[in-house]
Amino acid sequence: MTALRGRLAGNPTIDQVRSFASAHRSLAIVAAMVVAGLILPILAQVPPFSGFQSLDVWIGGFSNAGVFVLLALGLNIVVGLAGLLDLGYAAFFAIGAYAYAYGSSPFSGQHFPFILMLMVGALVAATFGVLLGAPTLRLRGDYLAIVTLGFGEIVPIVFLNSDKYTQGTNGIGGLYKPEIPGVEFTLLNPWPFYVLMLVIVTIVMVLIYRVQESRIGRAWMAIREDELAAASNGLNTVTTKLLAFALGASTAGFAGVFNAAKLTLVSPDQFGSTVSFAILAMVVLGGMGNIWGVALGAFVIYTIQIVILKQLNAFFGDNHIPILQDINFVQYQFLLYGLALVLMMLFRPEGLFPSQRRKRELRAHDAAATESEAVAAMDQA
Amino acid sequence: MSGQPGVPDDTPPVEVLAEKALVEPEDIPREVLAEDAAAVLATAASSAEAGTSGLILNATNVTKRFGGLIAVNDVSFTVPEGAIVSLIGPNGAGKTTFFNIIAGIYDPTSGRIAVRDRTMVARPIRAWLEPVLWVAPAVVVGLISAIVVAAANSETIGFLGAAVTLAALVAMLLSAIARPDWYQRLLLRLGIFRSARPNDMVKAGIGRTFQNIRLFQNMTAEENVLVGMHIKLKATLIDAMFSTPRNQREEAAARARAEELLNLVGLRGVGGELAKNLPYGDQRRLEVARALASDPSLLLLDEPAAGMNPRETSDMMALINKLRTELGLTILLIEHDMKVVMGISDRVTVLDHGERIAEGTPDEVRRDPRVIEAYLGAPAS
Amino acid sequence: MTSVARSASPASAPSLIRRFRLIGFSLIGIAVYFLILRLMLGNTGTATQQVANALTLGAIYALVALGYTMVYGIIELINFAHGDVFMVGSFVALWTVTSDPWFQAIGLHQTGTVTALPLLALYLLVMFAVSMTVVGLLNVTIERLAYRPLRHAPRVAPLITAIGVSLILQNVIQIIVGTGDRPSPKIIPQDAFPFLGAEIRFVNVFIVVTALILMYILTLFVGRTRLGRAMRATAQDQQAAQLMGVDLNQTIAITFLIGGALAGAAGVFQSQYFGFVRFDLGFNAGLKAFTAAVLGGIGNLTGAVLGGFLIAFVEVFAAANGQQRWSQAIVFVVLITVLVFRPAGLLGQQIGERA
Amino acid sequence: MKLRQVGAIAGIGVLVLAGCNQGGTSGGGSKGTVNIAIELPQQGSEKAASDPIINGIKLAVKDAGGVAGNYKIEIPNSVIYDDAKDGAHDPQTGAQNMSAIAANANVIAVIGPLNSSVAKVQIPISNEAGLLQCSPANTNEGLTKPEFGALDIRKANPNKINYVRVVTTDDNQGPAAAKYILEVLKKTKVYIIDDTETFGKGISDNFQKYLEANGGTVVARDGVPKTTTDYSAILTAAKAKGPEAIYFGGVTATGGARILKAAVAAGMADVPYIGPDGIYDGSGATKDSFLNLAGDDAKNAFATAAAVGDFPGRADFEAKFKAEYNTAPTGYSATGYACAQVVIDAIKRAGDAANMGELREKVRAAAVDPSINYTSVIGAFKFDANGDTSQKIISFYGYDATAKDWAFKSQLDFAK
Repeated sequence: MTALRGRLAGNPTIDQVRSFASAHRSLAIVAAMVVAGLILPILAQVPPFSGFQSLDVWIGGFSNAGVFVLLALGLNIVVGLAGLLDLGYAAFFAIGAYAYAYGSSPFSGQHFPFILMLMVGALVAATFGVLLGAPTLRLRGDYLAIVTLGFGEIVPIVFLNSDKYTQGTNGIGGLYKPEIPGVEFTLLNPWPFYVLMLVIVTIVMVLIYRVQESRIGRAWMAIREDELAAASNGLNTVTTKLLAFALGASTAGFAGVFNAAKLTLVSPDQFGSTVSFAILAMVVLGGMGNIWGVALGAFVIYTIQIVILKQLNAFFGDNHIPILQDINFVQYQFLLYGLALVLMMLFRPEGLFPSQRRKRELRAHDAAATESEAVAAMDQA
Repeated sequence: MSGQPGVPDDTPPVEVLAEKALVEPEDIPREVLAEDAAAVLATAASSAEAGTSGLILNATNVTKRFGGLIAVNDVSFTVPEGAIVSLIGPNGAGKTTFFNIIAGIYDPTSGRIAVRDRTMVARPIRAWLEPVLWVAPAVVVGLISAIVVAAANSETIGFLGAAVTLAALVAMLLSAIARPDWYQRLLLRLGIFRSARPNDMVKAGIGRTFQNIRLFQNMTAEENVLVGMHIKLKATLIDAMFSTPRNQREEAAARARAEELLNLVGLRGVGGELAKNLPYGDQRRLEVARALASDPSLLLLDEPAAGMNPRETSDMMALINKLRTELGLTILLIEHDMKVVMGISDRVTVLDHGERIAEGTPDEVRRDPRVIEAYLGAPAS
Repeated sequence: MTSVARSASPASAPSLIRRFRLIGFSLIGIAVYFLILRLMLGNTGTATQQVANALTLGAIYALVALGYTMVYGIIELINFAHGDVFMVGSFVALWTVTSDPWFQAIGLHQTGTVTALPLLALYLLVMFAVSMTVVGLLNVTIERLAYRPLRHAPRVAPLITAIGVSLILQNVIQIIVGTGDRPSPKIIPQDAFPFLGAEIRFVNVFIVVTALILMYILTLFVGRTRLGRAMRATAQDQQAAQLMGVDLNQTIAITFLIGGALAGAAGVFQSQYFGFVRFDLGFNAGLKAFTAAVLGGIGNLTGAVLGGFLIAFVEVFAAANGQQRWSQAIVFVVLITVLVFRPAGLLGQQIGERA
Repeated sequence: MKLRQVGAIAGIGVLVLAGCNQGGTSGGGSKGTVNIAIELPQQGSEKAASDPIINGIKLAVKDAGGVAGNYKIEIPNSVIYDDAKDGAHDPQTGAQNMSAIAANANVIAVIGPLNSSVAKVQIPISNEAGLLQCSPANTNEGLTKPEFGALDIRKANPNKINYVRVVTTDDNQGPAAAKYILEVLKKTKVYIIDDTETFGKGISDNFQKYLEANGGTVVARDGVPKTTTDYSAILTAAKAKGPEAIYFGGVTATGGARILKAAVAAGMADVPYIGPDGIYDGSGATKDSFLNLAGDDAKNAFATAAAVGDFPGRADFEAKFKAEYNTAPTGYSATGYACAQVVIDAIKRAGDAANMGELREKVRAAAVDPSINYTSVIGAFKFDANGDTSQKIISFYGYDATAKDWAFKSQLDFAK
């Protein structure tokens, strides 16, 4: 995607492309995703990437990355657009996954079609989003942080401790693979998953984009800007926030179902609080509020974390490069996350791939300062 | 400012540290509160359309305390249809607090506020019962299904029961948030009264501006107005997601309307500007346009001329007159600058130290010795 | 303005009365808790023992929770790194005792219990001094580097930075000490004295008493000193405080210093009471303390302490009834319920939340 | 897809050529080099458990002279996979690793994983790929035994066993500990505390089943996640129930030593404390080991180990290991070593093959052959029809205060 942009830069036709794109954004998104979907496999075959792992492994990795792209997109609705800090987002991921486990596994004896389960998973997750949000979204923003954090802790505990219904820590295994007419999903062939994931991500992106541009999206933005003013202009702040919450949750539901179907196992240890923090990091580093930003952010970070860091270890180790071979980069990954989060907030708060609006907003420290002084002055008047 | 949304800048600060947070002074005699409550419950049920007295707004014995200090003390106050009424007084007279009570931001400590003879704001009555109400149906359903399950002891019925219980809970929570009429009536029947939220007041036809401009700084002027129009727009999530023709039509119409409003307040051609980049005077105008977007019948203007130079001020006064003559709005105005209001007001009420010290036509008020005395200490800016 | 002036006046007579009322209530609360346990367990000794456990645990939570609540009170930031600051504190305490790895100079070179009372007192004093100073300064540094530049940024920004800082602390410590438990010599003798049929260890008493003393000093500081007044003023209205001539940066730094110091003290307790420290214990401790702060009404000192003890009571209650595996869940259910019915926490002031 | 295959074939071609070139050179490695992949979590608290295994495996290869049959064996870092993500084992990463391993033509077999939940997602892949996988640590019955749902996992080729393990399942080690408590320690009232993880909980369940079936009583049972710091409350509660013994289901990293210390602090210093091989992880000198953390509080501690305790080879294995890495081996280093031995032996017996694909299949078949008798560092054993080890000998260890180390007490053979 960025590569494409890069090559087009300076090209006179760029403006026409841009204007067309802005006129038909949904189309543009679909086009971009198709391009990305075609470019990635090619990228994976050129050095240095081709040296890291074989094409199929890359493709498998990409569809896993897709899961996190979905999660990041969903969390972005909550954190980036509506400005609510959700620290227990993995809980909805878990709920979606377990929904699939109940809908399609030997354990439950049910076997509903995959597409249906996608919907169901999203719906169930959304329901729990409402259940959690409804009583707590009335609270001040910071309280929401702790409540969601708590929820994120509780959900895995519940799945862990109610053995009778979830097989506890063993998890529910042998889940059925997706069954879509004409496509055969096998564990050794990552391509169907890859395509499926591309489709899901594209659809989700288009939908989210449209909502973001609608009156609902404006309402989210307004609440993020100034909750009281929003309420005083007729917005039901709680319903609006709740909608963001539910949409975010349902996106996580999608991701959960897909992931469960690909893994063929759900177990409580997949959904710890570290997952929530990792997703948050992806959203922040990618650029809150900008769907392309978070999507790219999630994709890049996941790939770095899963592939590059480990390859660095192997590379330096095998070639016995002095100092470097003793460093376990994977070990330091969370240290890197932490540093990235801090530095990013300090020096580039708008993220790696910011949305213009967010950039203005987050860059506005000084503006905020002067404004508040103006206000103070007026209080004196 | 760092202050959290929900508390305007000039309220007495929230006690953050140590013991003071425990203070809840309640030296208002029980029986007063009791008859208050009776009156509220009696007048809260009437439908909003009715309105026999021709009063668009009727505040009765409103008192508000913060911790120890009395911000508003037993103020009664009415606004007839179609009038321009001003509420004036020196700094700290409690004007804005009173305003915020009318706008549904605070509950008064005692007294009540009726819009078209329907009480919408008062001290909450048995508010603690409301959460119980949310849970009650779920509990009942849960118990019943539990019994059924125990009797039939079948897994499926068990899950069914659980689902129904969950549904009941979700339904109650959602209606608690959306506050449909049946829910409000239910509340009243149970003797529960909760003041209307700010957004309910907007629904009831009251628009407002703020003393310290509270625009959505990082949204464009047009977007600000569109947010103000939010309750007038009907597009649902589905409309937005699949960008239905209906949605597109509505959006187009809304933008046209926004354009009109901007022109009306004299902001031609700045629709694309970020609110925070507008000059101070224009920001105030934009706030007015945003307030107008919800087609209010009563417009609350909080020091519309604050911090303006004489030219801007006179323009603002002209605009206010125009609103009354062209849109037939009723206007309630707060000022501490007597000179400003005298020109345009039909009636003027003067507050000092939270008490109403005078009311009448501008001339009567101007001559009132107590008013003069109140203002001697604090000459108008 | 006026209100700031009001609050800046030293703790008034009614507040003293309130303090006594507070003590009364707490005693009653403990008694009730004891009776309930006694009923459920049907054994006075065990009940007493559990109350002792709960109080000790609560004291530790409360100290950490105070750090959260003070920082929140003053700059409305949930300092997610605080749990890990506490973790660092427990390591500093450990290093002070064992003088590993680089505390050779100030270290105490201890490996077991110290029986000579004066010596023990001295050692403990050193531990507190070192741990509280180091961690306090660490906290100040964090504020200076990670939070101060973001003071005018949107609220989510410093929150994320805080999460980042917590990750950094955790991983740095992990790199230094590795991933396993690090056993800490308990220099306080493990002797116990009989009380209501239970064997109460001195370390429990020590922890509770020390914690209470620290809390009392804190209230005095906040209530009586110039800096304390400045803190309260800032907490209520930064601009107003600034206009009244309060040095904002200094005040905030002091707040972080104190919060860190309290966490440092809690760290000493951790190493002495549990006898081990680990790089990742910050997360859970932080979670509990944070919950405690919110439960009591974040920003409210009394609330934080109350919350800390309540959380501990709930946990111990769950454990005492064989529901340990659910205790975490129960704690959060309690929290959510409380917040639903009292949106600003138990002692938080319930205003202006309807918008 | 196509490209990939072409690439693979080309790669193999090169390898074969390489083989031919050095064909003249006599001795091992004449047919080329194969890799044994390792798949273990290497972050957070699990790193402590994994590193000794890796060392054990590398030691085994070294002892074999880096050669098996006509093949040279190497374990470059690039085939040592880490299934941890965000500081703890992660099934998704595990699955991703396994498909990478399966796709790596040079990998002839894989040793791992540590966690049963990871194995649950890897077996379907390795089974579909027909790749030999040997776990040094998984004890969950569900991975192999059809009656525990193993067929759901090896759906692709239910009858082509590819996953074997050299440790016996929870349903042996748990009961063995119960038997020991009842018959040797002569205690009947037991308090069980598990770490809520797959291994710890599973083994505790089996322990409880056997104990209650044989006249013992469980006075109380708790589950405490590894992040717990305060155990005083549950142990106070447990003490009130007057247990004669405490059984801990879990590993050191999930709280084994912490709980023991808390029990002592709660006044149960004289109550025997029994744990599985998760706490049999080296002497008091070993960093992070149970004895190292527990110190003298371990005076009443006992451990079971799913391995022969007193066979001659063991002592010099430990000596060799110490010499190589100058830390004592853990129970897992031995099983890791044993897994490597199985793989190497299988390669020897498999003989030469035209290409890696064929060799893989040969090695798998040779390894899981139920008729083969392995003599390994943990004793002699066979694999049964499900790939479970026939060696069901459980050894019991007690604390030797003078050596500050585990001392072999006795052993019990469940096969009989």
